[in-house]
Amino acid sequence: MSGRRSETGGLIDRSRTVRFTFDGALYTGFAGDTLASALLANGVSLFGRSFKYHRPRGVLTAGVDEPNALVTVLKGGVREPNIPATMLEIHDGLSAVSQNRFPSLAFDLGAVNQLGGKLISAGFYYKTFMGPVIGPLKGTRFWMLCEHFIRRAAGLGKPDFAPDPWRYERMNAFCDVLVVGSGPAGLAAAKAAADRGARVIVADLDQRMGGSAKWTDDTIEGMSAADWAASALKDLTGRQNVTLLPRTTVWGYYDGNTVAALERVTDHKAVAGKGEPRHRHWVIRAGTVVLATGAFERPLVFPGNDRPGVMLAGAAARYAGEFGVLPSGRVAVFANNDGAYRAAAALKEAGADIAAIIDVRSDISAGARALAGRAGVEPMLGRAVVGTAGGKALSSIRIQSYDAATGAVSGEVRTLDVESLLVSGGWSPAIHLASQAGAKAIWDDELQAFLPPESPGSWIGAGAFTGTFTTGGAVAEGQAAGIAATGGEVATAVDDTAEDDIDLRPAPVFEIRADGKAFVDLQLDVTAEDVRLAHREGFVSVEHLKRYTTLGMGTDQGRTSNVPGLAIMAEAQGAPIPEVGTTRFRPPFAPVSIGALAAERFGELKPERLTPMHDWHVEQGAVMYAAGLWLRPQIYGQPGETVEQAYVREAKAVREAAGLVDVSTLGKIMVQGPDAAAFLDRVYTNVFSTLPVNKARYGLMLREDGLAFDDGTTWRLSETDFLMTTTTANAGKVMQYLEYFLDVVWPDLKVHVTSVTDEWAGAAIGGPKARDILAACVTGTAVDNAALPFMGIVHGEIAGVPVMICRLSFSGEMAYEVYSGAGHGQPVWDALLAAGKPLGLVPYGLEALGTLRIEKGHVTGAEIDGRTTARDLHLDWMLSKKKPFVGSMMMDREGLADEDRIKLVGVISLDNRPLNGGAHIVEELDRDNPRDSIGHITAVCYSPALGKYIGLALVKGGKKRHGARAYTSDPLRNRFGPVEIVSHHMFDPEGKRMHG
Amino acid sequence: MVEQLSPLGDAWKPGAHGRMLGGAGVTLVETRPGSIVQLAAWRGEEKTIIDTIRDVSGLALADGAGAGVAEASRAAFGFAPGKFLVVDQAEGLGATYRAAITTDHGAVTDLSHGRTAIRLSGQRAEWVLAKFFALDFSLAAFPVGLGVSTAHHDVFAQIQRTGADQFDLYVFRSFARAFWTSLCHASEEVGYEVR
Amino acid sequence: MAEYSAFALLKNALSGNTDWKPAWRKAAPKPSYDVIIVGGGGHGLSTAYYLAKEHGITNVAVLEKGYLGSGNVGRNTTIVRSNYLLPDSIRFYEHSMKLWENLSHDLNYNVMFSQRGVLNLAHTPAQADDYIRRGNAMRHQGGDAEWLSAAEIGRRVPGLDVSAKARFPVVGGLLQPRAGTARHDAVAWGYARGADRRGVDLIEHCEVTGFLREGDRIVGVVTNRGEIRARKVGVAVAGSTGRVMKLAGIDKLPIESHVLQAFVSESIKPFVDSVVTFGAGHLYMSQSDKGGLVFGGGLDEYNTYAQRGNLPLVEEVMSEICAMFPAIGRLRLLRSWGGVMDMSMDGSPIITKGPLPGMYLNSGWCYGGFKATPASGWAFAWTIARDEPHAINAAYTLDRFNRGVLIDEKGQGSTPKLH
Amino acid sequence: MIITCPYCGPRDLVEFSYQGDGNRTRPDPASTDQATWNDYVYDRINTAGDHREIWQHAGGCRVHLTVVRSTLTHEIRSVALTRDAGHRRSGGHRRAEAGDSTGPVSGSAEAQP
Repeated sequence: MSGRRSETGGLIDRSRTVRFTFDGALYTGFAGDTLASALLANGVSLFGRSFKYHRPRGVLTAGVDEPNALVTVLKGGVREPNIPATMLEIHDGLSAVSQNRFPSLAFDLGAVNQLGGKLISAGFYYKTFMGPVIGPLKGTRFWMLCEHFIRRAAGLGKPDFAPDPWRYERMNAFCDVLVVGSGPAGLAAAKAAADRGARVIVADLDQRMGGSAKWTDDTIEGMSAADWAASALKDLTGRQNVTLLPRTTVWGYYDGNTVAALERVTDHKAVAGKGEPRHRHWVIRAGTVVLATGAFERPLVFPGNDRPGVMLAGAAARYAGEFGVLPSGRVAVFANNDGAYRAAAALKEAGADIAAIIDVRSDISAGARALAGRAGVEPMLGRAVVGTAGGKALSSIRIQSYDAATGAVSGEVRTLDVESLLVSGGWSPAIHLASQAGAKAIWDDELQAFLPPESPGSWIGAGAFTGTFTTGGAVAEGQAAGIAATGGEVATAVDDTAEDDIDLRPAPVFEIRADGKAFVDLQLDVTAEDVRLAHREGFVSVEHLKRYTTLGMGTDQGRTSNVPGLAIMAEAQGAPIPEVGTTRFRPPFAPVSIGALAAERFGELKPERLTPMHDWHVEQGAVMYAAGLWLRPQIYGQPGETVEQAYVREAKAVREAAGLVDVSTLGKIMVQGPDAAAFLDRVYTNVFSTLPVNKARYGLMLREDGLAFDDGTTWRLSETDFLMTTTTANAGKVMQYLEYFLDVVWPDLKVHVTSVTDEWAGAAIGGPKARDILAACVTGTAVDNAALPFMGIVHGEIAGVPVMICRLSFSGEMAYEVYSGAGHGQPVWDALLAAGKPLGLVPYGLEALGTLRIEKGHVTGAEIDGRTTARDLHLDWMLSKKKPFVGSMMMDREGLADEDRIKLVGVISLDNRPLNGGAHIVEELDRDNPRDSIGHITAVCYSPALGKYIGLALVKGGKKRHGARAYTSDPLRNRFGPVEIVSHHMFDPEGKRMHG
Repeated sequence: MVEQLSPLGDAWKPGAHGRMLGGAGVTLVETRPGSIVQLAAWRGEEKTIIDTIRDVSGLALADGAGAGVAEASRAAFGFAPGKFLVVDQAEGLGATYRAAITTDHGAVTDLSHGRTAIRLSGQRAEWVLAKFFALDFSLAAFPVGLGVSTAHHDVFAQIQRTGADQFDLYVFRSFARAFWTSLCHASEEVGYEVR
Repeated sequence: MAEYSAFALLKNALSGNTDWKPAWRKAAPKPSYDVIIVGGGGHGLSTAYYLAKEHGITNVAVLEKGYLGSGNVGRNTTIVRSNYLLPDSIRFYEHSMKLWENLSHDLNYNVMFSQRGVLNLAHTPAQADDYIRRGNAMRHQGGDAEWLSAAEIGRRVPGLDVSAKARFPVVGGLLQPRAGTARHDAVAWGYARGADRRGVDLIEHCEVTGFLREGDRIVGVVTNRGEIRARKVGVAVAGSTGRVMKLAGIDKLPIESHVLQAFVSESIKPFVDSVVTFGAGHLYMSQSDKGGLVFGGGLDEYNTYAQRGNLPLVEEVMSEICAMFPAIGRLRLLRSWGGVMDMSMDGSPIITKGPLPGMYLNSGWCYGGFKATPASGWAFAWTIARDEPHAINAAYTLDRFNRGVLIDEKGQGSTPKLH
Repeated sequence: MIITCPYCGPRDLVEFSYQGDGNRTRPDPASTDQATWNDYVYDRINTAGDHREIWQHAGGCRVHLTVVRSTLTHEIRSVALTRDAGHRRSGGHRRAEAGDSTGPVSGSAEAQP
């Protein structure tokens, strides 16, 4: 249909003219128009091209069910494809373009596909493109060549790669009653629930609330429906306990009455307010959901039913009533039900030229006859439209006699010149949300529609959703739903007799079979013949039908095509419709912007975790490294240094003087209570109950399945208080592990665990000068060997700040971990640096930390990778034989005890070239056909202490290979070279330096 | 005592920001209490801890989930079975409680450095918080004094309502800057003032 | 039944497409078979196909409680790859890859296998080393793998955020060029047609409600369409493994059923060519020939047999995809759905004789089932036909858990939700 | 999905962490019966129907909950604090003096994933 603006009427604001462009041409509309209504009012009929055959298409609907009129919006310098023109509100400066056409909408080269129509019927892809079995295009290569072109032809709108400039937000909401839909049923339900004091949210996907009350000519409670809706909305707006959400599509119904909705906050504005999100993703937890989602009108399937100018009758009535847009030229109506007669009468009274009503039925109700009279035509009964003509717009239709019992068309073909054809094939309740909630639809033979089942209590239906298609019935049902949703008793049954004596049961006619392409799914160009072909080839169940033909898989999700498609399949099978099956609807009800679901995490997926000394690291020019969520210094590079030069300098300084590293990220857990020591004995492989107060011990944990889990030191601060440290990466997992055992397995233990990772700043100072530096700045305690032996703990002050110092070493040097309150971390760090400056203290980062530990053969997550055992890592000495511990019974199973497993070794580069993590180890090098890997390298560095490139590796047989020569084999980086396999203790194996 | 450094760094930008339509919708303040202490009772000793909180901090907590009291310079609330958070503008509360609660009754954990306290107040405070947490912040569901434990993705938070339009949030210090930045971002829509 | 070809298409088009025959017969159950396969999904159908093709066993019935291919073969994100770490996995999935490469010819059915490459993004040097270890492992077993720099990735996948300012910057990526996607339904239909052409009975709407036993031995099944006897009964029911095996008296297995959600966007013109996975979370995405972006993430992380997921996982997946592709925020999610995964305790499958005499079990696919379809059926057919595993599935035993001979690709241990 | 924590009240799924099958019995820590350990670590009944399982209110009070939930519909039948729910566990490490005392106690929080 194209159209023209009526003189008066509609809910648009005729005082505000809006200027916008479509395909570059400037148009005007009124505030409150959609792109569809505004373009129709401008006489535009051609909106887009279809998916497969590139046929010209107009507007079929006035809402979210639109299959044809999809456009790309250009806004903010980016493209947003596939927006239904029927849902797009115009604003000044809006720029939209049509899709899937080249070079232009009016002249589209892709239309050549129409010539191959029968060749590219349903399923044709599966039967061809296999190509030759030999030669360069064998295997799947020929298909891939074809696919390259097919992909470019397929697809609807064209996207771009520019980052999305918008912001999106999420909102959590709670209510007693969520009403979905604000038509007569929804508003009545909201009022009833709100009257009873409930917290109510009403959501509607349209810009204006009121649903069909906005355009129907019915009366409610003595008022015009539109006036009734306006007054109900005014009333609800003023209530504290009611939230109205227009432009909000409820799209997901999840478990526990958790409902997801998308609010289009600023799409309709030329400029968004500061901080206003484009879309708001609402997550609503509702006590009860009232589903008043209405129904979708179905088109009829007949040859040429896709021509621009063919529109749903209800949509035409809506354009007239809500937007003041009338179909232009002569108008024909083609229907199988009485509802279309109301549209015809209303349009006629609004000024449209109704030329004919064609009805497949041979007899109609008195009410329909009266309506036809109001429309000024004598209905043509027992007739059907069997074809249409026109290029890019409808010019005429062909009509023949039709026998509704047999489906046969016969007799003389009569041609009628019309510009608009309004069709109605009955109504399908919008049961999508109930279906998402698990409801199984029930076929109703009277209404020829799938209806929702009885309310399960969590949701209650009202109005057209339940198949109650009269306005009066909807209001009554809405009121009842509102009362029931708030726990009230509903006494009266709903009166669902039609206001004007019309018969709401459509004839069971879905398709007029005649010559020519008759479309079922207009968006994806699925024809009635395609459905029959699927039947012929055995794809008869509803899911096979959909998947084989793509019926209903488009952006409109088959709202106008699912039931006609099922009906045609049912007819082909000779089975009733419900035997073909019903579709289970899944979220979302309508397409949802992906950014809205990311919401506040769009642009910042995860928060950064910062140590107390973070700003200092950055000021010093440290390169920061993302370690999980933490940011940690990788190196403190000096001008002109490479990464290797920097870490070698730092590591060397540690071995020769002293270094300072931020270890605040280590997981720290307070384990407190009279049973704390006993608890640690159970979760650690080694014994902690014997640990004296003010001493620390290195501990190892296994998983329940006996593989290595995590390691760290635990400090005994008092008889009942332990401070456990974990690796940075496993802090959260270890915490959960401890909590699980305490809460689930041993709830009788008196132990509390608390994360104190963030309570303490940690600075580890190590190196030959470390003790001197400490002595120079610590007060309140001695730090000599007697006062602070290896694994000892003392308390003192640095820079006036209380500190706790434990002498332990990851670097292999004499080293101390200095803990202070996190808010005091920086002054302590500063004081240590100041005290160390004369002695050569340098800060060092993760690379140097790694270098020092590799030299010492200490393991981290690269080795404790979830597949290694304590024995694989030579941590057998930590496995107590005196007590059971978590994993103790599982760690020695045959596969885990196998001597041939990959085990920890050291490797030394023999060609003085760097090693690489992830390289494999082989006994015999074959660069061209790498094979027979015996292990891989887990960590590498240049060792300043050894003057060599070294690494740690996991190699089959482990120790048995010490002293053997092997090769690194790294075909991915094309790096190969000789190595010697050695003990993982590569530097100071006796540990003299740290004990010194 | 040496003053604690704020974890917010230059993310703390005092002044008015965002869409100010007739005043700030919310106000954001880092309250920097001197003491944040966790008290955890052994089972059956919850009353003892509640009594101790009354004796030490002068705050009388009801015996119920999340029950709490907030005064100008101190507050306390339950946040998990047998567990309480006690907050005071004064420093040194941890030591006081350690002296008052023996290992027969429970455990005392000082979190004065480990948690950052953020106060969000104003007419739109509920609206802004609802963007982050799947909690019903309406006064009826979340009365003054009540405390809860909740989380926004990776950020764990304890929240106490300390006034009709005022909430105190306790988040892990290492996340404080990122969370503060998110709070500011989310507050732009209603206009916000940082103090 | 006629061969499919371009010529056949043309011929049929000229006759109005009225001569096409059903892709497979609607068979009714016979009283007995040599082999019954319970489960008419991808694995069950391919097992039947290879029993007939490779072992000449054609007196076979495939029993499906719904329509053919109604399970995970039609619910996955269509990714085919063999980029595994551990030798047992590489051996098996490489075998599968080789079958994929000639599958359309083999089946005379275009399964649209498209070797557009699978690219795993790495976001830290440590993760890069980990991925390179995996790529090298593949190369040492004859597979294909390449390492791409961030700059190369930027050129290959425009739209991907490879900038240094990304929250989790891309430092490189592991590419398997031979990996890609296939049309999932076509795989089920192609195997169904292929098996049917070789005489296998495909019996839809036939639900197994019990097993026939003689002593310990399984000798057939009870169905809603009557009792059917068989010398051998293979079970390949993925997420329903627990339910079906309970009917045979096997109350416990090293398997949990979990739901995995999948997503597709509206159809758009070409946006991404390769399959891309995100390393700072759990996300994989490709674009279908029809133009929809097809993507998924992790599990919902609770036991379920319901093919429905929940909202937190949806939000997580969308957040991650936006972190990868900053342009994607304004594109729109069209559909989501769920499939029930048979999550095993080490994340690797089970293809074995037993656990009862006369019975064979194919399970534990986690979410690697689709790419495994050819090799799974191939190896299961071998195991059923010869009563012993082939080398490619020799490691996929049931007793490996108790023996500690685990195939734990992710190193997560006996926590199925993490595999 | 909404789980009603006995302490915190109804909370969204997003706050909870699934901790698996709640039907399993952890063997006595001193047990050396490999078969029972294997069963505990690897075997699952994987119920299709009402399933007893453990959840941690990880984004809340950190307590573990024993939840009975249908794996067919996700409807939740019951929720109890695990430590009060008589969860199956070994008697090996039980403290005699603790007897059957019940009452709310729990862990605390570590927010890192």
